[in-house]
Amino acid sequence: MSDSFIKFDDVSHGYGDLPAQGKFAVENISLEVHTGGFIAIVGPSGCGKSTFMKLTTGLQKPSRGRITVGGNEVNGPLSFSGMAFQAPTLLPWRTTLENILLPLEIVEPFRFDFRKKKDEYIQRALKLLESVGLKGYADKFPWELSGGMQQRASICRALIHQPKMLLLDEPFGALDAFTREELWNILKDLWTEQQFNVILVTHDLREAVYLADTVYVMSKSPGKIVFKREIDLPRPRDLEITYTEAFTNIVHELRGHIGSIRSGK
Amino acid sequence: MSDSFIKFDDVSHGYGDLPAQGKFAVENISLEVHTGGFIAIVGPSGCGKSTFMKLTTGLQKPSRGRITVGGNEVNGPLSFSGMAFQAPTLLPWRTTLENILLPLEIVEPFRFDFRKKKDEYIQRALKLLESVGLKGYADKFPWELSGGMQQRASICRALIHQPKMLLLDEPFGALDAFTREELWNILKDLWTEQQFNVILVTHDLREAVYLADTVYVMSKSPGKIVFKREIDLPRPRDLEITYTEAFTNIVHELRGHIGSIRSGK
Amino acid sequence: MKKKNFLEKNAAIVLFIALLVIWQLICTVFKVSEFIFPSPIQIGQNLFEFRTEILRHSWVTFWTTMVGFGISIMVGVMLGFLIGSSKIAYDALYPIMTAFNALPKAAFVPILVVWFGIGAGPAILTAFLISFFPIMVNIATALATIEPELEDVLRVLGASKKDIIVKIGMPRCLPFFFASLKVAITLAFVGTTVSEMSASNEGIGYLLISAGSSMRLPLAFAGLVSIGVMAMSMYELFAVIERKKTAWAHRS
Amino acid sequence: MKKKNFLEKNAAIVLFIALLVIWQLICTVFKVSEFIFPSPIQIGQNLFEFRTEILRHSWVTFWTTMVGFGISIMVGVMLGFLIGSSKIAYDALYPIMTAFNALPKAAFVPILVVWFGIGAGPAILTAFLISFFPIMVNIATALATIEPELEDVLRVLGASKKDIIVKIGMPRCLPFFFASLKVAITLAFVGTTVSEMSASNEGIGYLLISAGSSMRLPLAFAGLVSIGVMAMSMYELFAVIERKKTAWAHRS
Amino acid sequence: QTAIKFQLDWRFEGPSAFFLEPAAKGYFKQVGLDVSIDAGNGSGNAVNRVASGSYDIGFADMAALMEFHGNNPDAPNKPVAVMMVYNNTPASVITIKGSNVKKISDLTGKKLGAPVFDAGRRSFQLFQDANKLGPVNWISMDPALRETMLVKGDLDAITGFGFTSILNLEARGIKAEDIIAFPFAQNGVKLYGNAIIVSPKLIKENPAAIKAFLEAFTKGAKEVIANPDDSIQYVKQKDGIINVDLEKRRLRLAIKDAVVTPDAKAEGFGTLSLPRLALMASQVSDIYKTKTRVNPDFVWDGSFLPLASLKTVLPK
Ligand SMILES: Nc1ncnc2c1ncn2[C@@H]1O[C@H](COP(=O)(O)OP(=O)(O)OP(=O)(O)O)[C@@H](O)[C@H]1O
Ligand SMILES: Nc1ncnc2c1ncn2[C@@H]1O[C@H](COP(=O)(O)OP(=O)(O)OP(=O)(O)O)[C@@H](O)[C@H]1O
Ligand SMILES: Cc1ncc(C[n+]2csc(CCO)c2C)c(N)n1
Ligand SMILES: [Mg+2]
Ligand SMILES: [Mg+2]
Repeated sequence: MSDSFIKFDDVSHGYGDLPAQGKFAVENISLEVHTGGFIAIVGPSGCGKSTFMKLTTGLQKPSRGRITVGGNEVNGPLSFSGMAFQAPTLLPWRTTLENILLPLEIVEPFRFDFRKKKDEYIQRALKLLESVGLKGYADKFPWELSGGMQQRASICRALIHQPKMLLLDEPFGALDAFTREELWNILKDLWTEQQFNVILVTHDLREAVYLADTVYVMSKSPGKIVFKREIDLPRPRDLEITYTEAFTNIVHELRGHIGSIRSGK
Repeated sequence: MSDSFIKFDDVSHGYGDLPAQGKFAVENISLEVHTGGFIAIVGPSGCGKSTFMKLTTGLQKPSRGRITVGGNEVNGPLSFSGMAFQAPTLLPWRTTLENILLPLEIVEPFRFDFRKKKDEYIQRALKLLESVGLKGYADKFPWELSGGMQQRASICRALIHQPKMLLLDEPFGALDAFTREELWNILKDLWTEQQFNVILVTHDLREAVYLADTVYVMSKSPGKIVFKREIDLPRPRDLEITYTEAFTNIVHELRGHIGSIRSGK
Repeated sequence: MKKKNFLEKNAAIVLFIALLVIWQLICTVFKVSEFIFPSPIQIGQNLFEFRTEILRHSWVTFWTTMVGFGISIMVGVMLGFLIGSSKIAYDALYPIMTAFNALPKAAFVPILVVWFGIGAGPAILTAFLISFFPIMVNIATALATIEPELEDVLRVLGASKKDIIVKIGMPRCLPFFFASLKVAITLAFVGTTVSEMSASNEGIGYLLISAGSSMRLPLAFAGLVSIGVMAMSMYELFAVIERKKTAWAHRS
Repeated sequence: MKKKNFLEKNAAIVLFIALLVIWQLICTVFKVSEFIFPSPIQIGQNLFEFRTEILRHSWVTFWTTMVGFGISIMVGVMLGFLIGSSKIAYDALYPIMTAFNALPKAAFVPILVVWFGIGAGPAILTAFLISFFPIMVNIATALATIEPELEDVLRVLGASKKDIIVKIGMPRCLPFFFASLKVAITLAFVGTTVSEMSASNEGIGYLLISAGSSMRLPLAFAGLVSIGVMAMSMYELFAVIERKKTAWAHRS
Repeated sequence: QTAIKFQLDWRFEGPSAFFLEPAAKGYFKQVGLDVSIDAGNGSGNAVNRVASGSYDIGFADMAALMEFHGNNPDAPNKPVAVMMVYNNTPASVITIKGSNVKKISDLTGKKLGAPVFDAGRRSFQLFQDANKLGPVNWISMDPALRETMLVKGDLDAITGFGFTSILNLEARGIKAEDIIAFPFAQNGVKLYGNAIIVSPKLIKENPAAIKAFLEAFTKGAKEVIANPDDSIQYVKQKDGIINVDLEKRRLRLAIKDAVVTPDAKAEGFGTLSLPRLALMASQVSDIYKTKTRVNPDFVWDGSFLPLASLKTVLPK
């Protein structure tokens, strides 16, 4: 497929000097994601999902194998990705608003005219904040926010610069079911509109099936991709779909695979 | 009820100088938990669940009202509680094992003979680690663990000194469904055995209903208790019960209450 | 949060006055002669009597120190960034800088005088040479201990090393930058004074030597008091800026 | 992770030799006379010729410095804890300490001599007085900026203030404690030397003055080299301990 | 054995042989004294340290002692000079050929360098008056810097002790014949130089010790004067880095300029002339602007001098 945006070619990665001992966090990962594709990764805790994200963005260089994104081999951090890390990692010396503006201070072309267009950018950030239910918290510091609020702010930071590739590492983990479903739809709409690439790590199978085109199931450490499921549910989807049988069937199928990983070991 | 272990008496609390402006994070909380009771708190993100936990342990002094725990008014941090915070907050200069031993270095009577019994305590910690699936990670540093692993380590730290009162703030949020259910059972068994008090904050209603005696639903900020549900499912419970109609009914009932909080505003 | 009482608000002044009283009492009760340790009253008399002279010398010392201190902030910050962000610079420069800083700067004053003549030149240079090291060390340490998790937040955006230093390194090390400023300003005053002591016709250093040589210890101490007051004012200035800029770090 | 090449492993030595060569070249090419700035070769010759004397004086300076430095670690840590954990102590002591530290310690040496006679007493005290401040400042800053989130981990267990300092304050401020040690050890050497310069029969300070007053600059510089070497060794010692104890903070 | 703490005025250089030699040869031991000798850093400090009780006996400039008396009239423990050693002050005005000072009268209006505490600078007014000079411009600096700056041409002349500055200039490559020195003593300023001073506490509690000290010192001084080159070994024992040849010259210069001078021969070694002392007291009171005028009677006590031994010290 010449259209593939993200391509993993038999990639293995381990931290520190473990690779030398043949110990990897993720092993023999090969996959391709076409431009604008939305994939989800599920798998047991510690299987290497976050590691996969770090590899994709170039934060970690693979011990073995080759990763290409947008046609170029990944050799260092890319500059067109947005990432919400598993921990909120907001900078404690910046207010929520300032935290969210951060990518615009770094990434071109926003960086170039950041000073000039600052007001416009602030408006954009405030709108984003409002959409995740944080209206009125722009001037609070991160440690004045609750856990879930921090997580939502972190999602805003990942989105603000409209990245070509969006990576979300369990972005809704600290949210209640209703807020979570609301954010699903916000994300879905943004994606439908802008057609960027998304990689979503989640433990919520309904979330994965509802949002993604393809769900990958990873095995226990060392993480390999043991199952790949194309989600052929029609789009546009709305929350009603989660009550359909087709949907629940896929969820159950995935659940079964994850279950068998556990018992298999 | 003279048996009540935890008692909130019209408690309101706000941070900084907000209370002076009449703005509170939690408002007019009154509740009683009998000795050995297991309660769960659910509610939308930012409603004040973590604040409630901090009040119970004495980490925050209520702006208004009175809290008694174990018969005494809470005036400062208690010394018989174990808490797993929402963020794992492991100390980065300690290995996982050392992090888990921390409470034993602080809390009497363990502190008294910590040096002498260190080997015994290490065994205990290792067993605990194994039970949450972290065998072999004792000597890793926290930043060498995945997000979910850190969270599990943090749960071990809350349990190691067998506290009379255990507070768990979304302890299983970063775990996949299977690991999570495994840990439910571990917690349930421990509690059945030792009958300590538990306060569990969670977004997972099944988790709340499966584990707790009573589930409290909090409203959006400022958090008030809007609904209290005694879970009259028979004990001992096992995972089968989650598929019963009685169980799903309670979950749906709670879900409805939370949903109405959102739309109500 | 709670209202401060009088003692809390004026702790420094109360302690200061208490110390003065004790000092005066000791001097009076034990009849300590002024050539051994002058009493606050004697010092006060000299401060008043020679106020114009002391002010004139203080002003010289003050601006000299400020120039040297300014240079030392610039150089200290730059070296700190260099050492804190490059492993090889750390390994190469740090030990040599440490060695250099262990040398008494007083030993270099004569050499500086030969190059720059007597006056402000050597004093500024001495103030600089003596005071950049703490700044460098704290900035380097702060940068070298940045949590990789925070760094990743920027790295994932394709940020350059410089971006990371500006957006994370600098704000994160601000509390320790201020800490080092407090150390550095005291050293800068010491540097200026020491240099003036061995090669100058003005400044508090000159006054110290001049008063010392005619065994007028109370006058010398009056000069020391003036340095102390100047340093304390600078401390208060830093404290004000620090409170504004690093509130986030002092939130407990 | 990757293999270090020769340059990276021996960066300090390579840079050091490079500096020496440049220095020698400048001295040779511009025919700088030895009483203006001696060349490395001249210094080397003196180092060799007077090695026993220099060693003897160095040993005196070394142990004196170590005693003063030891006291300053103890006092600096204690004051740092006090100031860092009590708001009122912070407000009261910090400005006064800053003022005190801006006073040139050389001015106190004559007074110390009155109390302790000349020799090790004033030198130890001067080394202490001059070097405790950076330690105090960094520890106080580290403690005052502990993240409340980490503190809560202990507070929820009913830990005392002391527990929190020992289990969180100390390890967390370790990198900055080591940073301050690096500053303090250089100051301690300066303190000892300055005191020896005006009140001692031995030590590198005495040698500096003695050689300086008879215009033997190469010998004086040989003494300075000895101080530099001692300070560098202490630096390396700290660096080894630091690598072991604060690896967690340098994990990037 | 009585323990005596002795404070020199300066470091272990040639002239300190006067004390180091009798100590090394055990002369103090023989008279029942256990003398420990510490290097000093200026006469002012030596006076202070004896006054404060840190030291029992010291070696210091008479002018510094007088200034202390004048400025601290109420001090309980004012040191007293008991023996004169440098009968003439070694202070000199020094310049080099090539500067624009050829004779004393050229000094008017010129740039002179010296530390503020330099004895020659502080008593320069006497030199001015005696030689009818106009005002000069002073530049202050470290002691060791003045010769360098003179050679560099930043100064027209310096003040300093002859036996220090002349040697320092030679060390900078100035030939002996190119150095021009105007010693105060030969140009109308008859100040006394260094004397042995003792604390009044010692006078009260153990006058015999003072007598014994002076006796042993005199014995040593005689040998130093007779054979200065031999004495330097005792200095070398104390400070291994000294340049022996240089210190030999320094000691000989000190003896010539300050110890074995025509004035000393006239008044006798160790003692002094009371009228000259009174004149000096009045001069010091004037030019040092002391708080009270110096009373020469309190500064000097000649009653401990070993008069018999003294007569044999100076060569005929
Ligand atoms: N910085 C690191 N240094 C060393 N080992 C690491 C590091 N980060 C992760 N690991 C290891 O790599 C493995 C995979 O971790 P990773 O964070 O990718 O898991 P994960 O799938 O994201 O888990 P979770 O769902 O719990 O977040 C784990 O065994 C972990 O211990
Ligand atoms: N340290 C603090 N300073 C100021 N405000 C705070 C602080 N901690 C929490 N808050 C505020 O208190 C409110 C309740 O926060 P809390 O953390 O208790 O929520 P929560 O129910 O735990 O939410 P979540 O489910 O997202 O963790 C929020 O509005 C938050 O902004
Ligand atoms: C051998 C000898 N050389 C110089 C002096 C003069 N002197 C006395 S104090 C001082 C400055 C230091 O404080 C100087 C240069 C001396 N007395 N003895
Ligand atoms: Mg992860
Ligand atoms: Mg919370």
